[in-house]
Amino acid sequence: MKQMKVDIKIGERVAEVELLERNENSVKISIDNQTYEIDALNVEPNIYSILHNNKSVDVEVQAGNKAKHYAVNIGMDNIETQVIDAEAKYQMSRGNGSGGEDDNAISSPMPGKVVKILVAEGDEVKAGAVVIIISAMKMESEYKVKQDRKIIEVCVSEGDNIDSNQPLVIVE
Amino acid sequence: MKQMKVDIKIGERVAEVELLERNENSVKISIDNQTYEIDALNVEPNIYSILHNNKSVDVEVQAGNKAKHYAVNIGMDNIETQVIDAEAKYQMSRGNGSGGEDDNAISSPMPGKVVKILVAEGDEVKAGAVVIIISAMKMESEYKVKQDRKIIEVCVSEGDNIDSNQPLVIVE
Amino acid sequence: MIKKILVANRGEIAIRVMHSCREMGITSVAVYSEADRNSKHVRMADEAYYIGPSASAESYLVIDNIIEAAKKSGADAIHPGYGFLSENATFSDRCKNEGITFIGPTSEVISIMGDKISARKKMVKAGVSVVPGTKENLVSDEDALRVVKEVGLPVMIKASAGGGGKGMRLVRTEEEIIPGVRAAKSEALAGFGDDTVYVEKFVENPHHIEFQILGDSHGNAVHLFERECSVQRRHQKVVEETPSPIMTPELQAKMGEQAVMATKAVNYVGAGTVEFLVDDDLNYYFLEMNTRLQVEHPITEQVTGIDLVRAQIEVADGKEIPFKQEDLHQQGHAIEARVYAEDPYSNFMPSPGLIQNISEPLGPGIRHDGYVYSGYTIPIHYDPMISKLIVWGANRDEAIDRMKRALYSYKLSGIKTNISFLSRIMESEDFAKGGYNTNFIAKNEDFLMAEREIDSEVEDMAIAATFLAFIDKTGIGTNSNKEDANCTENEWKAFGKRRGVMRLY
Amino acid sequence: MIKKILVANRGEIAIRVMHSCREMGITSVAVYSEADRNSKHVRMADEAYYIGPSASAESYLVIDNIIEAAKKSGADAIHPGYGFLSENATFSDRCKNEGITFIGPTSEVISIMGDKISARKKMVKAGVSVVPGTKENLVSDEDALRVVKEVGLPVMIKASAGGGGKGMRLVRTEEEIIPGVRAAKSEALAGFGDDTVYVEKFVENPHHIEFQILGDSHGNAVHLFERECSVQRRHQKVVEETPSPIMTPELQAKMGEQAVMATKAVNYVGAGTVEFLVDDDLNYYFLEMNTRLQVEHPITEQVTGIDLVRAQIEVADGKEIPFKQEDLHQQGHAIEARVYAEDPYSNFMPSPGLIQNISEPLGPGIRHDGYVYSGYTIPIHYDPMISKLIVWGANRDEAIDRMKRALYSYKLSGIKTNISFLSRIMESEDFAKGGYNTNFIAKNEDFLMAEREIDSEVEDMAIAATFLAFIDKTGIGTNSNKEDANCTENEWKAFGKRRGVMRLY
Repeated sequence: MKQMKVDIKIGERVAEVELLERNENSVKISIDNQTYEIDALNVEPNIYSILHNNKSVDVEVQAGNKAKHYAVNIGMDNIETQVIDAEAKYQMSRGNGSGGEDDNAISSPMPGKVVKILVAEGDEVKAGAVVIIISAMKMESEYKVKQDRKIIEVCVSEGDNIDSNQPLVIVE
Repeated sequence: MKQMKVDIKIGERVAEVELLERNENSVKISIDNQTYEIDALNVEPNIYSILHNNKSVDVEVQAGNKAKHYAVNIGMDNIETQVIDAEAKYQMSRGNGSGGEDDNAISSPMPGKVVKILVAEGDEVKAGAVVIIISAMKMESEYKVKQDRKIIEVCVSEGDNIDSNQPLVIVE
Repeated sequence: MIKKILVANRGEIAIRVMHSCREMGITSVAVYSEADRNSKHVRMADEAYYIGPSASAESYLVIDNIIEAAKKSGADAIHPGYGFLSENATFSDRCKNEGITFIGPTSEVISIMGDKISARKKMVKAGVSVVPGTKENLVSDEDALRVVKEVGLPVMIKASAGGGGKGMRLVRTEEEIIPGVRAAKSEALAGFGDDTVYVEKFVENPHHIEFQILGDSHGNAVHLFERECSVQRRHQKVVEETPSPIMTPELQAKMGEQAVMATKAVNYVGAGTVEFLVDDDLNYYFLEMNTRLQVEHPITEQVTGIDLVRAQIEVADGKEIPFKQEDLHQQGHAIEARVYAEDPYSNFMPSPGLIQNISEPLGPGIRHDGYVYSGYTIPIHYDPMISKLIVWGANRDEAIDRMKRALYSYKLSGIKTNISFLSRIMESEDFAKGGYNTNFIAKNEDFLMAEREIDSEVEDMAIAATFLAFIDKTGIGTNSNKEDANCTENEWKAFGKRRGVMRLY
Repeated sequence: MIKKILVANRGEIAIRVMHSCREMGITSVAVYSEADRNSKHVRMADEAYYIGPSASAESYLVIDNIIEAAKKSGADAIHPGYGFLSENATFSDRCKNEGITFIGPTSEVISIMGDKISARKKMVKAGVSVVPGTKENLVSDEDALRVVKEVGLPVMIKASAGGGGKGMRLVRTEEEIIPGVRAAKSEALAGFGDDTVYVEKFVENPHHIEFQILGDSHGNAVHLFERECSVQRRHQKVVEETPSPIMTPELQAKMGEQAVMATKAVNYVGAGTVEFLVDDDLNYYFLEMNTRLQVEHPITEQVTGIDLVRAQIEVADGKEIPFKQEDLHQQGHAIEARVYAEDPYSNFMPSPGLIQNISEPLGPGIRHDGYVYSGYTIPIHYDPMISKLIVWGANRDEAIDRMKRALYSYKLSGIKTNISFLSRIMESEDFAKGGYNTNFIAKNEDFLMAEREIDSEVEDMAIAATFLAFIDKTGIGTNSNKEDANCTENEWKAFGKRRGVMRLY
């Protein structure tokens, strides 16, 4: 048993979470110093059936787009969470943390096809300029720079099929 | 590519099967010297979508109770198959083959609960004698010996929950 | 007003009840045994309470534990489902004494209708047709001949103190009367120390037809038409349909009226079923009353449009039935097929175990009431019913064709099921014709149990797929072929790789 | 007689058509593009033919490829589904010339009804109400004032040569007439080199109500009542219901009669839809005719009990419609909700990708027409619709409650969906009241798009589950914690182990 305590980010909140005891599906856990005794059974891959004070809830935890990011589904709620363990804290202290790497790469949150590239390597573009247009499922989306930027690299070509979160254009 | 040719048993038939070519889901295969060119795509775990002469069929192949035995589901048909590769042939030649090991162990094809054990170690029982009674889902099943036998070992106790195909009573 | 219901059951019926609770804005409370922690009814409920070890005698049948869970949860009503405590008069009474609404009839009604003799008496008094017979003891041979002639052959001679088939004799011809009565009497004397025997009409290969009824606490009662339940194996229903293929408007009106009479005779509050035996000449006889929701209630819901669980909850809550007899109509035709975890080809041996893949039928006219999921292990402790496929069609032929499609499309692997057997029932000429009775399965056994002939091309595809599964699993025929039981490549990842060609972006 | 049908489509509608084929004993033939080899419609069909690369312009829209597949397979009919080639006159003609039955109207009918001007003329001639207006050119200001007064405010000034919203002016008040006409004329002249403009009545926030019709080759035509389709986002229907909450028996009779008149006016053979705009005063105007099966056809099937695909196939096969207008009735209430792979909270951006877990709603009154499965990757090339949830209830309130339950129970993870948005529609007061029109989504945007408030206990359970998933995955907090990307322990085995406590035998 290595590490039993991490931070978990949910919206703006960062909760301190600690495992106090675990015996099969009986789990004793502390969340922001509140102790929960829950019955959490992994009933299907990525799905926990949780009973807490006899309330029954299915919680699905899918891996998110980045390491240690999760998409959590409970009832009609879809919530994003992030585990911040010692390693993540170290990465963040070195500026490699979450949110950092995206700033100089333009990417699409969905897979799709490159319709048009409006910039070339070396271009200087103004804030709000459209850089690339991606289409998926009959709908086109434009991706813009938020500030004045210089284009360092264009990683894709028109007509390419792209993955979600793949770097498309690198800006300075 | 190690071994491309095996025998496959289906009912009473033992077919010689050889892989001739495979490129992604395009498969060229010989079954009893008849060549099939099929498009076989692993669409879900254990399920192949096969197109053969444009006929479309989903084939599910689940691992069976013994090594290299399979339960195959096609349409409304449920078929049992068995792969006999070099290793299996070797085992069979040494008398450890399929079907052999069950003869001196009485087991149940379904999981259940031991209701009653009617024999003890060392007993000599007559052909047709009931040895053990197993219950599952409100139904009791009696297991008998087919020939006169001596009881070598009783592996379970009354009230035990048992797995399918677990040895219950060993006979000589 | 009922705001929270504890469902004292498991499996598909617990889930069925919870559906109506959710639609009515009622909080649902599950109870579960040790074996059922991962059961879908626990996962779907708003709350769940542990009530004991796996054996139902130690959990689902323990009144104290269920009442305790109801009190802890603050449930104001208990729905018993079917089976378990659903027809237990003591339980109904206990709920009443604890101030919890029992969604079902009073203990008095359960007691009267649960006992065949008292139910028969009550029904005779209410004017309901029962199986003809007398309670007169046959002392002399002359008595025997006279009474049997009154009732009409064939008859069953039954020991008054009897049970379990002892002291019973079927008499078909006049010559058999005296020997039959004597044999029954001597068997009865030996078995029960009492040689009193009486005569009842024997209904040969009857149709088993039941009427859905509903009564409220304001004295209203209606019937929701019949269900034909003659496809039975060892007295266990397998397929049900409505309307019954042998039903006529006149017969329906008469039997419906009798069902309502039966309901009113006991001031019945709730949903129930009046079962009849019907012979080939359309004579009908009251058999028994089930004082609970039936497994096969969905076919009635499909043709009448009435949510029976909602109706149960409403009348239990003191409301009037929200419709009148004349508002009710049967529209189209519905069939239910019960899917069991069993092997029809090994004497219907139960087949609990781990469910691998499930694929449920979609599209028009199909309803599916089930409880299992991929990765779920069906426990050994309870009933082997997995789910119920219910189809609706504009007419009987369309419903049968739809059921064939539903069964064909319903894939459930990892365990043995009776899906193929059910499909055979749908394919049988005798079922298609519709005049079948409770002898159906015995009569058609050869056809129903015949091995399916496997097309040689299908066989070759089975071989091909086996071969591919074998080489894909072992890695033979690919670049990598190391295999280690404790350290194989992640199965899904491997699956993803094999499927790589399809990731087109 | 039709014995084999090629379905020139993909996704849920291809599967929907195949359901009826199977029930009718008709062999089904799928066609598929490169991206669709693993699509469910290919797996469910009896036969499947490859017809080209992923882009629909190179596959599903290529008439030659589809005809070639039909000829190779020996199909005697083609069902086009909706979208793709379903309203393509050339395709209908080509089928005819190749001796293949096109399950849909003739090219002539498609052409007439596909063009708004010719459709309007045909309808006016047949006596069907169209949006009032004139085709008179407004030359002078006097003309403009006179004509607008004739038609009645508000009006839309439209350029005769116009399109795409250019040369159009909405005029609400008398003062706006002359400036409006002048502006439209100058914009028309600049845009199309022609300043001809005309006047049409402007229907403010109309209700979009359509009638399902069916015609056969023997001159019979019936309507199967209306569908209310006013819940639209960017002219895309999201939720449909029948009956329409604003319908009255009188209005239904009148509009139904007009729909049948429209059908007969073009000797329509097949299933089709006559769309109307209806204002809040229940004035109705013919909008257009869809000469194909609609996405929302299931709600009509649920309340009438008619299998529309079966009916399409029968009339295409030369048979008479097997029912008369007076046989048709609406029973109960049906609602359809379209489930899309999209993120409602990021401007409805499409969200193709890998489906992880799916759990479909079960039980009474729920129909599910879909095509995806767990492990399937939704391709980027086609429509983002995943499936349609269709519910039936004895009345509108019951149907709404049932749809809420269906949406709540429908779990689909791995991609973003609009399920929560659909649920919000069901929860909105405006929908519950039922008087809504096409302005519904804009009007209720704040409510529909509001972030769901997350209960603090729910949030803590999300945190707890995240934590458990994290430690279960990495092995931290357990005895083993080695992790190797290429050689992790089999995921299902690990899952089995964690679940070990539940294997109770």
